[in-house]
Amino acid sequence: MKKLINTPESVLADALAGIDAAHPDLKVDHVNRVIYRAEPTRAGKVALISGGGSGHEPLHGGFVGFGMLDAACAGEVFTSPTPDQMQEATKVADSGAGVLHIVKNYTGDVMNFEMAAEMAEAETGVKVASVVVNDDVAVQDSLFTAGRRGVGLTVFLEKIVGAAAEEGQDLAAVTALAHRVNDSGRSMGLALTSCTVPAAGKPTFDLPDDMMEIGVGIHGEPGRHREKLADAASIAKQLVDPILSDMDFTGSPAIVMLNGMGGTPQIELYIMYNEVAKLLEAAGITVARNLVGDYITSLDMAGCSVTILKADEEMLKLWDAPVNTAGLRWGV
Amino acid sequence: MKKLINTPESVLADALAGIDAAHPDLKVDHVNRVIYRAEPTRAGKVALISGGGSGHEPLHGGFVGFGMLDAACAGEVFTSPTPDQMQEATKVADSGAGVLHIVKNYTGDVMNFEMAAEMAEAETGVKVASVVVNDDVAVQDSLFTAGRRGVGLTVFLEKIVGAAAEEGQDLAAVTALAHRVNDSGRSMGLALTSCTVPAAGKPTFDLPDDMMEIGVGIHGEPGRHREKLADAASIAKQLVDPILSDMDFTGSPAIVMLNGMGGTPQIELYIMYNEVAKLLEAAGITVARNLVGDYITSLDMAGCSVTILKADEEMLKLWDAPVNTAGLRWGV
Amino acid sequence: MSTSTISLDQLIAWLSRFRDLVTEKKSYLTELDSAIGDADHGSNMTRGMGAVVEKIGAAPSTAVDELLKSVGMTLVTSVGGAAGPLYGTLFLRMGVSAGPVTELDGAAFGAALRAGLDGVVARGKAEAGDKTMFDAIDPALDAWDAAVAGGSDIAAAASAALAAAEKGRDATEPLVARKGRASYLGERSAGHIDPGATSSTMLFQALADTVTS
Amino acid sequence: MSTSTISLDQLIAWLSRFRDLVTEKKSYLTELDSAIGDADHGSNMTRGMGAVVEKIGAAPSTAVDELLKSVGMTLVTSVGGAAGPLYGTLFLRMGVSAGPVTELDGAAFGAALRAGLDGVVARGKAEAGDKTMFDAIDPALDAWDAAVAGGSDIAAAASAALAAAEKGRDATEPLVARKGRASYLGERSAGHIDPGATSSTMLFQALADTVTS
Ligand SMILES: Nc1ncnc2c1ncn2[C@@H]1O[C@H](COP(=O)(O)OP(=O)(O)O)[C@@H](O)[C@H]1O
Ligand SMILES: Nc1ncnc2c1ncn2[C@@H]1O[C@H](COP(=O)(O)OP(=O)(O)O)[C@@H](O)[C@H]1O
Ligand SMILES: [Mg+2]
Ligand SMILES: [Mg+2]
Ligand SMILES: [Mg+2]
Ligand SMILES: [Mg+2]
Repeated sequence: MKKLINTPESVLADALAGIDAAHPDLKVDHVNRVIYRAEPTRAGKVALISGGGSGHEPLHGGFVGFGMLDAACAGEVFTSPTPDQMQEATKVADSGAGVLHIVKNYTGDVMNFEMAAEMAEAETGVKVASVVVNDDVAVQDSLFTAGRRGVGLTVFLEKIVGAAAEEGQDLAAVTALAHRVNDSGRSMGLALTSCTVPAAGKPTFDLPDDMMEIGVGIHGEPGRHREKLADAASIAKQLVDPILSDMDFTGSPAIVMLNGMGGTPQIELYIMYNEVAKLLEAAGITVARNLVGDYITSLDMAGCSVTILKADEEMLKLWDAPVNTAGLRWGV
Repeated sequence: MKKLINTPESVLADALAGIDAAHPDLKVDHVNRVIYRAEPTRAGKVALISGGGSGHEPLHGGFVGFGMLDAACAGEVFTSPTPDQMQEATKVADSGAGVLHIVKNYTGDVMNFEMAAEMAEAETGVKVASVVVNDDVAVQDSLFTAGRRGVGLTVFLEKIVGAAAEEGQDLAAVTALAHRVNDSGRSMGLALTSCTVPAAGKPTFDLPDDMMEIGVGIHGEPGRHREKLADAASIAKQLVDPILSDMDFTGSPAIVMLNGMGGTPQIELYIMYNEVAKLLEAAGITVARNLVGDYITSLDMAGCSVTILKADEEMLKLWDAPVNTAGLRWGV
Repeated sequence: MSTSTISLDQLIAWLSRFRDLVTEKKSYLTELDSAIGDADHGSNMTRGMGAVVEKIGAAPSTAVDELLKSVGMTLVTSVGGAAGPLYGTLFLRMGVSAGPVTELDGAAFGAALRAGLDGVVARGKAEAGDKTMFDAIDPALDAWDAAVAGGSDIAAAASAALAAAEKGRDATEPLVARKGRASYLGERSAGHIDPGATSSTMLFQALADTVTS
Repeated sequence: MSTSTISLDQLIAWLSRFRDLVTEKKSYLTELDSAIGDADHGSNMTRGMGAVVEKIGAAPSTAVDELLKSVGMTLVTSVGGAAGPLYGTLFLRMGVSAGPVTELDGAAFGAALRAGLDGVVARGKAEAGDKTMFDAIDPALDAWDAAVAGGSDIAAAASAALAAAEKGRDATEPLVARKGRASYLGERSAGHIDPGATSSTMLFQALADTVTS
């Protein structure tokens, strides 16, 4: 295992120290492992809290700041944070207007956030709402299982709903919007290589030199199936087709993300974006906004994912609203 | 070789098509392989042009836009672009106030830009000045050779000098500032793995599983020496010490970049930044601004580099000035 | 020596032995989780049980409910992932069921663990055959109850429970997961033993080791 | 058949043969460049000479200077890197020196190549022993000139030049590079043959193949 770390055990603490050192706009609680905005939540503003296992940076800590999250709880690598972290973040970030928990749909994340909400409401009476993001079309038969996973759409949701909260929308409105965004987007990813979890010390899965893993999860969970490595145009089809056959994206402006998994260089992401854009144009879908880059990663995995949101005018307006975070910044 | 590409031959054309599709603020000349701002250069504004081999994204195309470059010429992967590309960019971007060529110090880049300047001046009479960036302390005995390489300081220079040009400083002032920035910064990098040039199809160098390459170049040029992989704290020392022993950084505010080489996840970059920040603090250096992320990459290489600029008040002010590019954006 | 109760000290020894087992088998648990999950179950259990044993040393409990509730809270606050809330709830509910006593007889221990398992089901909605820790714990508790009802001592009940847990664990191998992270794999989850069922079996291994030694 | 001039057609055949050689040895050139550079010399030369041969086919020249200047411009505008300006300048200056003729005798061909090499030196400042293409071309031209001065025909001069280029190329192996990308390596550049000296030797290989066949 080749990594720029001190020890597998200290990965999270060291990374949080680095985030703290690098970003004066953020405040890091190293005991509870929570990243906050340096400024406390404005009175009357709904607080947005997310969190999850580490290893997906910039998600979530990189999206704390004006126009997005108020706090992010960092778990161990690929392990959901614990309810006490979330409860602490909920208490600290609440300005009295209530808190929205943004949860990616994994059993651990859902259960830990549920316990946190129960504990926070019981202890302090803070109003907690939650949205569980589940956009990954790679998971099939999701009705009979833990359901679809939450992946790239989380970034869009945090941006759009964050702007709504910044505008002063109340908890009910912010929560309704969050559900609307979740219902309007889908994602699909693939890997060329496995990631290596520091504590495991070796790749989570072996992938032969000529194979790729289609529908991989952001924690290195194996995907739908494997097949021979193909060219960018065919790979783009493998990502876009399952999304378009799951939902109709025509007739509304789309926001599209071509996301890198952490080990893929930008030049390849642009090559992939080109192929995806061609497919969407051929399918009659108008791309109104886009992101190309590493936004929700899987440690050092090589690969990429596509997220498409069927936006409406409100979502587009909120997308364009100012945002000032380490991972997304414009308009300020 | 596992890459998200169509063919090794089409890498550059496909990536430029993706950049074109993703960024409505940019205009891409696909014949000459030049990336421009969509808006022509404002009359009276000095135009900044850079360029180099591809594979270092976001450098340089990702730094075209308000507050940084006016045009970037893209060469084949790791191969300097050609004089005709640069000449065309020079002609198109010039508003009459002259053009500054920002050249990284590699024999090929220097010679091609020299030919371009000769050709452009002869043909159209445009005033061309140039700065050759040479900040890499990994190269020793540089007096007797091609000199130090140009690496991470290029990003700082394009930002700071770009802001000066945006302010309306004239060609002489902009050029003098560029030389001042170049004289005030140093960089050092290392690799955990080689990169793979698409046309070569295999890693440029073999690096055993327990070794790292100290002082590697951004084109996968082998470095000063190899040694056993170490922890983040020792690695940080290996990067910071040669920089600090080359130049005195105390007494002025520093701008510091912890740059990823393309295949290193953000969580590791923050771990490294933490170690670098501790070393700089111990050395009595005040870090006024920082960047942590992928800014000048080497395809899929795993590794990182550190750049330190000894800034002054003017440089800090220009650093903070608004910038709106794909790779750096704030204040707008 | 044949006994019919489990003392506070034995519960502590049980937990400490469980810590040792998951720590020894950390890589194996992670390997199982690599195949159908995210390669962290070994680290999660090791971190959690390490915290538990440390906590027990730092703040000794004088009653069974206090001990087990503290174990549950420590797991909830130190593990995360799916295992944290599930194992945490198991011990929290176990403590509530056991009450402020200093020892448990076979029936009470079985009832407490059953209350814990009900808590796991309340949180995670797992049913038999979903390929989770439930598939090891549920048959183990049935075997425990039957042994105790049939007059076995604690040692015999523990080995019956262990045998049933092992059988339940091994039976997860061919199953297609319907809960947790492995469920995303669909048919590809078959052919692998469930990591949580494996760590749960160690709970019974630890019990058998403790009460027979 | 022993001749004492090189015709326009022979020059074209020479360039086309050079294209074939760098294309065949593309991986080898890139491998040499991997060891002490950036793994692109094979692609660079293949791309450049591919463009040259295509251009010659599309726009035939009627004079030696026209041909060689066009070759130089094509290399300058299609190769990039260090090789583009250097090989480009070589052919540009060669064309200027040759003038608007339709064939070159041995002395004129040697003088033209020497003018080209002077251009390379003007651009790149290389000296003998810097571990560059200069170290193959310079001794090759000395050998050529000596052979022509001694009355050899073109074929004999070409094989003398080739032998000298090969020797010069091989002699770059122990050298520590002082120019170009390999110079960054310092002592570590020793023990590897220079890629540019290798492609330059192919220029003389191509010449020998062309004038003797
Ligand atoms: N809904 C559930 N009910 C019961 N057990 C579950 C459930 N979901 C997951 N598990 C158990 O948790 C184990 C995985 O734990 P762990 O790897 O620590 O968490 P995570 O899946 O969050 O990484 C699985 O092997 C399974 O036994
Ligand atoms: N200053 C110079 N003078 C002469 N030849 C040079 C000089 N610098 C580099 N070269 C030649 O160029 C070759 C490298 O060419 P190439 O790999 O195509 O360019 P780059 O180094 O830009 O990648 C070297 O092997 C060397 O022979
Ligand atoms: Mg996990
Ligand atoms: Mg090159
Ligand atoms: Mg797991
Ligand atoms: Mg090269």
